[in-house]
Amino acid sequence: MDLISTLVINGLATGMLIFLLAAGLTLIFGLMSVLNFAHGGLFIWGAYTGVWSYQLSGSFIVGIIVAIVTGLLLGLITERLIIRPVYGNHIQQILITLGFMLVLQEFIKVVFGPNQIAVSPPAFLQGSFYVGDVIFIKYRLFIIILGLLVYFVSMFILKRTRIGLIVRAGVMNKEMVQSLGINIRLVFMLVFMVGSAMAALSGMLHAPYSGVIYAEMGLEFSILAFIVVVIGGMGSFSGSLFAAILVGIAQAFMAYYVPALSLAVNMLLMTVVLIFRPQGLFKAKG
Amino acid sequence: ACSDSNDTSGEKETSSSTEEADGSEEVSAEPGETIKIGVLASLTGALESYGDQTKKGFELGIEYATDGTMEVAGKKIEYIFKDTETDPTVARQAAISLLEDEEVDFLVGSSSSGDTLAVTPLAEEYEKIMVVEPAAADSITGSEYNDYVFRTARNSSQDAFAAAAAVAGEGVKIATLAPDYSFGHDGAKAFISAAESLGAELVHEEYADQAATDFTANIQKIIEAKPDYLYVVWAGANTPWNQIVDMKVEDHGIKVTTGVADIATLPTMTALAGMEGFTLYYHTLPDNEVNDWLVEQHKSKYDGAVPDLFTAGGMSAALAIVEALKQTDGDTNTDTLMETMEGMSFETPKGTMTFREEDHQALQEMYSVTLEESDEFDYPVPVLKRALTPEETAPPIMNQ
Amino acid sequence: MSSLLRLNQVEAFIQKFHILHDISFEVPKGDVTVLLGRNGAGKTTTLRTIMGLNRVSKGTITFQGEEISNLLTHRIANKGIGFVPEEQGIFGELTVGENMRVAMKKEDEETTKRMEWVLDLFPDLKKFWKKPGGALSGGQKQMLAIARAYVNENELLLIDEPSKGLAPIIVDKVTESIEQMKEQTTILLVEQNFLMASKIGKQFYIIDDGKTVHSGQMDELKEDKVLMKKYLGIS
Amino acid sequence: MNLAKVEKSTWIYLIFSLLLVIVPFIVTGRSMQFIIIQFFIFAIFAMSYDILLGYTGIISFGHVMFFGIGAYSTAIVMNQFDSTVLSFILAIIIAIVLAAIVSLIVGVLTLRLKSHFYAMLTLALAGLFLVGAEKWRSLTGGNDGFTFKLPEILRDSQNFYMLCLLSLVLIFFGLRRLTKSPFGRVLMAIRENEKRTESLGYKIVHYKVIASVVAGVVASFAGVLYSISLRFVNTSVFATDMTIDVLLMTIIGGVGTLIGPIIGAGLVEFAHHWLSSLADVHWIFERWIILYGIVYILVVIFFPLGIVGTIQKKFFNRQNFQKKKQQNHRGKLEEGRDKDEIYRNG
Amino acid sequence: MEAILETKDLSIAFGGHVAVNAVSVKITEKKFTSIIGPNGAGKTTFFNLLSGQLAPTNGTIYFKGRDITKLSTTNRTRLGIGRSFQITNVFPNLTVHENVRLAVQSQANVRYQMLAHFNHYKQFKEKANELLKIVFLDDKADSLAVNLAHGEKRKLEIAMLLALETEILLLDEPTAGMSLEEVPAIIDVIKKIKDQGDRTIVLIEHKMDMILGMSDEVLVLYHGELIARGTPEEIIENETVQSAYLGGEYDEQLT
Ligand SMILES: Nc1ncnc2c1ncn2[C@@H]1O[C@H](COP(=O)(O)OP(=O)(O)OP(=O)(O)O)[C@@H](O)[C@H]1O
Ligand SMILES: Nc1ncnc2c1ncn2[C@@H]1O[C@H](COP(=O)(O)OP(=O)(O)OP(=O)(O)O)[C@@H](O)[C@H]1O
Ligand SMILES: [Mg+2]
Ligand SMILES: [Mg+2]
Repeated sequence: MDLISTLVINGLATGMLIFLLAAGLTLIFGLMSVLNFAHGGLFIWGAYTGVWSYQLSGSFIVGIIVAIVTGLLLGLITERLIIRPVYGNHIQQILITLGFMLVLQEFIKVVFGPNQIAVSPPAFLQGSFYVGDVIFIKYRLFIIILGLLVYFVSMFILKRTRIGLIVRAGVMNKEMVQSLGINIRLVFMLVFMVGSAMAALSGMLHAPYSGVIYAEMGLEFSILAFIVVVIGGMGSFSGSLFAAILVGIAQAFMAYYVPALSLAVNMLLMTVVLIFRPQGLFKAKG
Repeated sequence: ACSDSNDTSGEKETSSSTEEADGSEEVSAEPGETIKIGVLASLTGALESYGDQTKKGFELGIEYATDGTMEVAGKKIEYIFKDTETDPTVARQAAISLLEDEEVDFLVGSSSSGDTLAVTPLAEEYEKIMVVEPAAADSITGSEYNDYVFRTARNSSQDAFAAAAAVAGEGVKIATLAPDYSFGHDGAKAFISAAESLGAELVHEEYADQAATDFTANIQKIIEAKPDYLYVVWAGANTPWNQIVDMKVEDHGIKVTTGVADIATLPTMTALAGMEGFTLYYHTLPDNEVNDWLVEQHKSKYDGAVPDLFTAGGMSAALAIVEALKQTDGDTNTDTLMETMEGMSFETPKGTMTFREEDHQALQEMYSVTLEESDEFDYPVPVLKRALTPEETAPPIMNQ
Repeated sequence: MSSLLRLNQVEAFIQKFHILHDISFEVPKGDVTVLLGRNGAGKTTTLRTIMGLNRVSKGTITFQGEEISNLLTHRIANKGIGFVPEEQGIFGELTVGENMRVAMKKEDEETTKRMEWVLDLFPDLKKFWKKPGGALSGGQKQMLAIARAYVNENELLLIDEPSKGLAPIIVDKVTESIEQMKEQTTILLVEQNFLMASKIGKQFYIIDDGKTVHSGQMDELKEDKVLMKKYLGIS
Repeated sequence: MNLAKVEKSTWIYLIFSLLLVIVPFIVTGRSMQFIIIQFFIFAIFAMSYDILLGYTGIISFGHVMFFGIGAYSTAIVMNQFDSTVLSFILAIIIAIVLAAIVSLIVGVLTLRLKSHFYAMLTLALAGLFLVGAEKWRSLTGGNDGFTFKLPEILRDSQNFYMLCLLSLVLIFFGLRRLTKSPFGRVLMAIRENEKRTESLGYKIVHYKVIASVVAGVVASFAGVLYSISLRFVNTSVFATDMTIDVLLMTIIGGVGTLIGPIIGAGLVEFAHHWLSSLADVHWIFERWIILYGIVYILVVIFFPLGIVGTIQKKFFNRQNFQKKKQQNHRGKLEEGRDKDEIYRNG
Repeated sequence: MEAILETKDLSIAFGGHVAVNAVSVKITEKKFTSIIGPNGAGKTTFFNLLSGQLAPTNGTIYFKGRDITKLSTTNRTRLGIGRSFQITNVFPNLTVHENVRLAVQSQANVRYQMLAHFNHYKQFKEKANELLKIVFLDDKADSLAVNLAHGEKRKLEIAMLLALETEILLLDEPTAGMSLEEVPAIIDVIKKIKDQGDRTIVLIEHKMDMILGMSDEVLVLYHGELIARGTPEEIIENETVQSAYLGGEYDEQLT
């Protein structure tokens, strides 16, 4: 029982971490249907600038804020220069965002050097404690809480405000939305910036979790995020959350019970889901 | 060994330089008077920092070995660095270009085992000596061995022997945790056999996804197996250290041990302070003239930075080559060189190394250490417990 | 009556292709003005150009005395111009209700009232309120497109072939609704259904080959068999 | 065969092929030859990808699995048997048969999925192959890989160059014919509008599966040549990076043009080589990858349809535009509606 | 007279909404049948069921006495059921000519031919040109379909349908959005096919004059149910039709 709870809790934390990463992509890829391979680049920039200011100022909060600001700014630049000319064209999106990804990744090394940087959680989030026989790692609990927070805030914005509708409508038919008097360009830009900020934030949160950051981590993790968005059903926040947790927990359990397959968990999970439910978990057929 | 005849002589004489890639600062003297060395390393990409260390170490090594003259036996030494980008295709292309266009006499490299394996057959084909540094895969001097390959780098088995020497003993229960790919498997397997030969008992063998972010299951299993020592083979990012500490492995009476790699990884091991392990190199550990020179020169040349793991390696490769040339009196005939180098001993920052005759693996010193917090840095540093002699960590011969 | 919208020698390209050559007309406030012309004449392009969905390369478009040529589409729309496009522009994955919500600029009482009125006009929409727009029948989509333009208070409505695909009874309803609308809203209509157009239109312009070639009062056109034959193929 | 009936472009391509035959006699440096050989191999790989992406409209993120199958089949066969020409031929046969079987199964299993989902599923399947290669260490040597020996005749760089060139030319003409056949036209119809193609009476799944088998087999053959060129194989032949590379080559050259991917492969191969060699020129170019990334961005901005695609369109348009103008002063058409018209006035 | 197409209790429901409700109808061979009904009555859905785009929740479809309920769209087309679409549905980035040629080709036995050049099949090319002439699109043969005006796309649809040479033509509002000038021309095309007398035509239209002028029989769908069938004259007199569909008095429309 303790074993199960330990696995579940840690799997949940991993899931939340993946969700944080996928959340930005749910907006950008799931909602706006932009295949943004530079997402990983935003992730590492968030991580590096965040960690840099965290280590400089000694305050984790400052790190988080800086990461978010970096995300917003980079999102703005990315949207205006890179994405805007290629909305609606996946092929061009792949090429241009991959190019930009290379630039972002390599630029990290120019600014912060090529070495990996070690990061540890702030003092108040360090360590772990027992409840009964189940071990709780503080930083992971923090991640779980933050993940839920992000989830609820995003859900609120999407469901309770018109923004969500407008974005979805804008993806389907941009001209029509404009004809209805909506500045879709601005809306898209804002959404993109928020998505980027989420990527940057997750980069920052990821850093103390894995203990180190390095320039190449971006692409690796963004592929995982793509997987989660697709399993969840494109554009569905709840789907992404569910899928991320599923992946996290499946990883934990697979690693324990079928270690031989643990390398392939994500892939297997996605294969099974897509073969039996081609539209993803949280998406009505259509 | 295989004796694969080659057919490149015809091409060689017609070889014209189609591209000028001259990375060395040296101006070559008259042809024939120059000895060229081609160095392959990951100068960009994920292993960039390794490549950078090799490069610096190699440069310093040549300087040291020639007393700054850049000449050996009256011949000028010229070296050319090429980037492999940690991509076997690029590595091979770069190697061909070095061998053909630059007509190098030696190859050195490279930062990844995959790149190195893509290149070693070329050494054989062109009948040139290749000094492998710092790739560690056992197969390079094992199943994929050829006569032209000499390795100054340690191989995974040596690591394992060092680790085993540090912790294993009669009746000691051990467990391993390693990433689930060649490097991890090589390392864990070698450790287990080394430890078992010292009388230890293996209670658990665990492999984790190298990209995993959650090691709960793996650590949980290890805790359940109740070993005395947990030997962790790890390289690259996504380190399990934090979680090992967070899950209070030590509270279960399990001592963690591992190899301490380059300086950049030390901060990730903060939580492991107090741990016993081993290392290949840390600038304060080896106590010899060469290392003193290296540390001093490196500091003055690079803003006070100290040399790192592969700096010493790169230097050793350079020292090996120059030493061989000294012994042949500048003769670059491959057979002569090979004969000379087999069994050759030479001084390096890590003490005396010897190329074993059978598989051309350099036997070398390793260091048994304790990670201790230091006042100087905000990360723990390895403190020497005992230098392990080359014989102690000699790996089995695997190329038969 | 003053003219609400005026096009003055407008030319437009679609990419390299010169589609509109010389479009000039005026839409007086409070009337229904009809654009007629054969397939491919440029009627749709004209409406799209007014909406800013096509660039004006020469000439001017003025709305309420203010030049609007080449403003961004949403700016134009916010000046009080509503648009029912030829291809309907339904958001297929949004429900009928959501389609309406995207369209609503305000949520005040006025809008609510209009909404009720629209739903009375097209009860089908109310019935399928939660259905995705893409699953509607062709005619229902057309109704939705019109309804979307009706819920906002607009000075001017551009409607491209509203009767297309509608059952006769609905065509009557739409005709009627336009008659009602024109109290507050001026309408520029493109319509192939001459019967309908002639019922509600006050004046007309004929577009042929990207030019306005004729204009006049609808009543006169109905009598002018020669003109009808020449440009509209009606005999 | 009636020579008069042969298209003009065919002659042009043939002349280019002949020019390439002469190259190794001029460029004798083996390292340059090696680069050109890589270019040929990736050109073949990229063409196979174009059949999927450009002609059938399928984005696959796992095309590398067939490349890897070819590479590993060859390496394993050459390692287990004598290094003779016979085992080389055996390797090719095994590579092709395996790729055909795998692509058939994968196709049947996955091709009913919609674009993004299909793309991600293929990514997953390729990932499984990667894991498989990693895990089956006794055969593959895992991530480190292994080297193998070649028959005498293939070891000669010149011979191998000719082999690759010949393969490229034959495959190019073969695929070109395929795309211009009635079958190929149906593929394009599927790309444009799947549902409609179905209602014209075509069984689209059959077409897609056949297309993916053809693409798989050709990719596998490229993999064969690749591992021969390296005399070494490791798990990188299954890595996503490789799919991304081939994707970029195809897109840069221009999808749906077949010659585009060849040019794209050449461009990527040489730009990469040239830019990375800049690092030796000046330290500022140590970060040449940034320039490399910028090249991609510039390509999209200046050649939105890829190099060949964009040039073709410009050329085609001008010709048609003038022709049309005479007949019809409205002279329009021929141009796809701009996908993104809103940003025109910005 | 033979019934070429027959449905028995054909129904389909989307969620709770029954779009076609137990429709049993026989469509007579080589006759002209029209379907009318208010928007959302289920006409297009009924076509979708016949052509296989949708699977019925209930009921059976017979083609020449054979049960085809389970057949795919492709197979039905091959058997001889062709349809046009209410929303234009062409291959946007192929030329107009290529659009039609593809339809012609699907009828020949070279579907999987990979080795021969498509230009090798001259007959397809010519046939396509011929069909484009019929619908007055020959001057746009080399344009990309995406660039056609709405009415022109409709014509292209018809040309593609004719190319299929199916025994039954299901036409879903073929003249919607066509200009007054051109509607008669399309009607002429349809009439011509009708007069050749070897095809069965089923037409959905809201233009009553067209229906009245051409149909042998008219079916009326209302809320998914078949509420009336008969000759045009009978239908026009039908009171339900009057009130539910035509709306008040029906006056002679211009066209
Ligand atoms: N993207 C485009 N590129 C080139 N030509 C185009 C494009 N879009 C439309 N056209 C052409 O512009 C002309 C005018 O088209 P428009 O849609 O305005 O006609 P219309 O009068 O609305 O016709 P309809 O009654 O058929 O809707 C047509 O001849 C059409 O072929
Ligand atoms: N895929 C679908 N999912 C849900 N409901 C649908 C779907 N397709 C059609 N419907 C519903 O079924 C009913 C019948 O639609 P259908 O398209 O058959 O009408 P129609 O008679 O062709 O009308 P119109 O004359 O307007 O084209 C409509 O209420 C429509 O909303
Ligand atoms: Mg129009
Ligand atoms: Mg309908």
